[in-house]
Amino acid sequence: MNLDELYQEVILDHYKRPRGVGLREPYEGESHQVNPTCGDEITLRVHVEGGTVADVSYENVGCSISKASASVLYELVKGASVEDSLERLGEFTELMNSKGQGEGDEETLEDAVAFAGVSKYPMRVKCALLGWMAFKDALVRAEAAVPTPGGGAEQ
Amino acid sequence: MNLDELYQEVILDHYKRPRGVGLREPYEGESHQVNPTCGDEITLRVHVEGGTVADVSYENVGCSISKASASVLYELVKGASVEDSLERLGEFTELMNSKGQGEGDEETLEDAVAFAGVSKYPMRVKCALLGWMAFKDALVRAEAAVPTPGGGAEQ
Amino acid sequence: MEAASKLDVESIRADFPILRRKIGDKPLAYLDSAATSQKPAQVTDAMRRFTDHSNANISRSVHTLASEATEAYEGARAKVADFIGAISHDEVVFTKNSTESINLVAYAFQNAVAERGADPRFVLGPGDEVVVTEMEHHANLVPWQQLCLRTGATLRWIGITDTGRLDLEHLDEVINERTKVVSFVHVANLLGTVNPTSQIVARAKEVGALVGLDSSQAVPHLPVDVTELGVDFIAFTGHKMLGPTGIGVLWAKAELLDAMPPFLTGGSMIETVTMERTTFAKAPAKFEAGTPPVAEAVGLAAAVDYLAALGMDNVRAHEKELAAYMLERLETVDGLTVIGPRVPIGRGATVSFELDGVHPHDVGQVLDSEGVAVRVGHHCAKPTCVRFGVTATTRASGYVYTTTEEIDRLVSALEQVRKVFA
Amino acid sequence: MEAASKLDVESIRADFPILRRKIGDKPLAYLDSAATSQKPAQVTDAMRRFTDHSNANISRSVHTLASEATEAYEGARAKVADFIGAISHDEVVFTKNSTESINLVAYAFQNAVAERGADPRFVLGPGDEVVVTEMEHHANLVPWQQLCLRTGATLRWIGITDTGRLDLEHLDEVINERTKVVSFVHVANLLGTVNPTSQIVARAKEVGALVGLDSSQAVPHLPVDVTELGVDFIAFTGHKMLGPTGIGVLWAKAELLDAMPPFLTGGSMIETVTMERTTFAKAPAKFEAGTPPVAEAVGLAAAVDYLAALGMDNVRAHEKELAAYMLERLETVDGLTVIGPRVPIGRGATVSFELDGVHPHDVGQVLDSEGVAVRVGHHCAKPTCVRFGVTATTRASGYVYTTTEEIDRLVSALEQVRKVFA
Ligand SMILES: Cc1ncc(COP(=O)(O)O)c(C=O)c1O
Ligand SMILES: Cc1ncc(COP(=O)(O)O)c(C=O)c1O
Repeated sequence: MNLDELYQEVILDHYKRPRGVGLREPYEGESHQVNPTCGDEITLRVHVEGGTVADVSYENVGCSISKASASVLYELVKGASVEDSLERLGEFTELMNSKGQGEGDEETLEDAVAFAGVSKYPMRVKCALLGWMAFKDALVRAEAAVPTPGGGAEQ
Repeated sequence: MNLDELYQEVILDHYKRPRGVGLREPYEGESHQVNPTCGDEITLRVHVEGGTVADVSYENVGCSISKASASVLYELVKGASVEDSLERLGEFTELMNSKGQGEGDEETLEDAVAFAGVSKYPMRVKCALLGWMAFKDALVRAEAAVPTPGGGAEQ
Repeated sequence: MEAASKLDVESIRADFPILRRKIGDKPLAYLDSAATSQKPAQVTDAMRRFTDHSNANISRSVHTLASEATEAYEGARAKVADFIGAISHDEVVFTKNSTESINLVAYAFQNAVAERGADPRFVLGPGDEVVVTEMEHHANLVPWQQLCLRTGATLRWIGITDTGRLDLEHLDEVINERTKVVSFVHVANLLGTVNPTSQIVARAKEVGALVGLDSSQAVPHLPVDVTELGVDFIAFTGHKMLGPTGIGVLWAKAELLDAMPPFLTGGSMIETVTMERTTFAKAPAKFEAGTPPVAEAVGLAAAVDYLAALGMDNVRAHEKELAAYMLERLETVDGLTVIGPRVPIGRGATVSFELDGVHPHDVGQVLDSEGVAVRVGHHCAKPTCVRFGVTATTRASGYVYTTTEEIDRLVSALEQVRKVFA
Repeated sequence: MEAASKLDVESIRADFPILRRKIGDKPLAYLDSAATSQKPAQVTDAMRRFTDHSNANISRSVHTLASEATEAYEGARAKVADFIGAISHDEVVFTKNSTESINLVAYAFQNAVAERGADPRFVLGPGDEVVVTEMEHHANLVPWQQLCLRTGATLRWIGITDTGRLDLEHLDEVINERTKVVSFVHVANLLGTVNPTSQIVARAKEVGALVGLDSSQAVPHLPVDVTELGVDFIAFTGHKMLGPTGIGVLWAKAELLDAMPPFLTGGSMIETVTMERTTFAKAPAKFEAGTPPVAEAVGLAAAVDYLAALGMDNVRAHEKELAAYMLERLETVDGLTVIGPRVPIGRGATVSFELDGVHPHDVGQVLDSEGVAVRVGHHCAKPTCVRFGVTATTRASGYVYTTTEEIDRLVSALEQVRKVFA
């Protein structure tokens, strides 16, 4: 096993200094996701303004991969159009399901390409995707203006 | 497999010409036994008079082993004291559980020693014991004068 | 229209070590595959390789063995799902056998009654009806009987014709607006009948009932495509399809699995647990409490590979030929009456029969002394026995490794039976 | 008083092919036996021999293979029964895992509610109480929670002290006249605590409650005698005691099994069946619906033989030494906190810990890169995690084949973890 492949410097850096952490107002959609096999959790909010992801804010408990992944997500989608952010979501999900075959496009995925190595570790793919699943869900809720359970009181 | 060992002439004879078959009055105890693995059944009555098994009467559906065994039972215990009949029951059960090791005492078990070979066939031991289990149960009911379900209307 | 058998039975037989076994001094003629099939070396080898190389508990750790074990287990799920034409791999739930699979569905109804906010399709009570047939294996009868007993619902059933087919004359009355679920046998294990499904499925759908199949004797022997069948669930079992004991399958539509309350509860099926309250994982995990049969799933996957390589159309064609040969040859035996369809149409290579004046136990015993292994008894289908006025039958059943020569041996051994009990 | 370890660990290791496995270029150090144990060649060989020589369905036919299979299966039952000191072999019910065993008992209560004439000990309703502990595996918590939810009974529990022991101070209040059943973990899978049983059992008996044990982590590691324990039932599982997946055990007093309503229904558990009504066979058959895990029972019997030959006293002594060594060595790791008893008294060779600032997933991953396999996560004991204020732990667990050298490798790998996440 090549540890460095999994724990790239970029990942360790995002893990140790996560960007955008904290739950902020305003927001239109919130999602709470749990990884049932390990108990890791994330609560994530999106604030959409005029077709743009104006903010993504979150609190999470988890391993380096899941924390770094949420931090990278924040950097990638904050300020992007909703459409672009969904494209990133698709690309990242595809990369994670590539079983070590994918490399990811550095142009679009930026730091997230560091997760390419994670895709070789099926038990860790879920960790890397947790925040992204929350983002997807929160976005759906924001668009539908579905009132979220607990009205943000969760976590 | 030695078929003759299992299907001794005595057994085939009792099977083809079963003794004592039919349900008769009077009786004090009746038992209905089913072999759940094959569906074979017996209804058996005992009539006890002054400490003696005055009659054993039965109807049954089953294979050669179970039918012959009921017939042999009838011959052995009819007219015997209750005490002796229970002794035969014990001896026969022991013989059936002997896994081919026992021979049985011809003095006491008479034709029933022909079942010694059956004890090598674990799947058939239950067949050989079905009637005897019914006898044991019917005797208990007779002694306790427990009213039998269906009052003899069963079968 | 049917292709002739393309199975190379001799080379198939070489894969099954047990077929070289002798019974006394006679070679084994195993005609009891409907009870359980034999396993090719490919299945036992795969399990052994897994145990000696990758054994670990699944879904629970990040170490290499756990990751290999999880991939093997989930890979088996995918294989089984593809084999039966499931739309999603997650529609396959691993259980311990068919019996558990059917109980799981029956308990979904029972548990829904005690659950607030349960899906109304599963809430059962007096006035509601459950429909089975008279030719069920006990596994697809007793759970529904118990369910009705416990909820006050009524059990109804479709009868059997004298030739061993489902009697569909009163179908529209038996399945009606009160019917909440119809569960019926796909291929009958005593009669050998292959039931046509479309009419019953259509009627069930018409009245808004859920409809499922006990496919325990179907998946091993026919091409089965759950999407084509149009049913809501099917149950089958590993050990009858060249796989190991200890594993069964429930396939159900994803939407239905989501709506069903959990059955067995414990580890691996939860989302989160506090002392006060538990929320549950999504299906299939929701229905797989505790450590699953991991090595058995690996074995089942190997069995599916084996069957897929043979081609289920070829398996079916081979068994049609076998059935025809069995029926033809058995008819030559004096005093023998086949119970079930007597023509090799809409039936499998499983044939039950009576031999005049000889109890099946005795038939089976004499056959065994000739090396011929058949099953005798009620075959867990007592109501079918009652329908045909017998307490037990003798049943010979073939599979991919069965030869016509073995049928010939069965027939001559039956002559031997007649001699002993003349 | 305790004998020093008499296990010849090197010769034991030779029986386990998987222990020769490499992870990358590192030899495997398997420290995850609490999740599932590895299997010696004796177990896999016995299963293979059975499959290739005697495979058949049981209790159903008179042919030679069926007879051999039935004897093998019932022989396994006898072996397991003797291993745990059961009075009668018929007190052993084979299930698919511990989880099913516990659900079986919980459903006896649920089903008794819907049954006329059910034994009053099993009839549960509002006002009645069920008692577990805060250190349960989900398998012995969620089924009771669901039972309470469905019947209106109340779940209560015994707490945990800071040192990972059961807090028995309020025992007489938690277990009281309203208590109908107490089910508690014998050896805790996250904390490693070996619970003293006599006080709880005595209190349960005093108030007339049934009392059982989740012995999943006990039977593999300690001498267990159900008669001495004085309990009504225990549950355990094959794959944690050198046996295969796909088989578990419920032991219960014969009298209790007779009183319990059936759970899974179908073939092999009936006495007689009509379309209208079913009567049931006696236990253990009553609780073994469908084709049981026959080959798995053969494997479990071989595992029991293996453990019995080692001697459970020797196994226990070996693991006491291991536990002491693990605790001592782990204490040398900077920033490591053991969760659970910190002294090697009343505990097994299963040690959970936290490593300051590093998530267990990351710990496990780095350990794996060193060939050291441990389990990370909540270990299906979320309430225990909450009690100790963590979401997950890293857990190392040993068994009969575990060496002190493997513990040393764990400790140096932990230093490696600290380096990566410094
Ligand atoms: C204490 C305890 N109880 C129950 C179980 C469940 O066992 P199984 O998964 O075999 O059902 C386990 C193991 O996972 C355990 O450690
Ligand atoms: C038609 C049918 N249904 C259900 C079953 C039960 O399968 P299992 O015993 O594997 O649960 C069988 C086989 O015994 C069967 O033939």
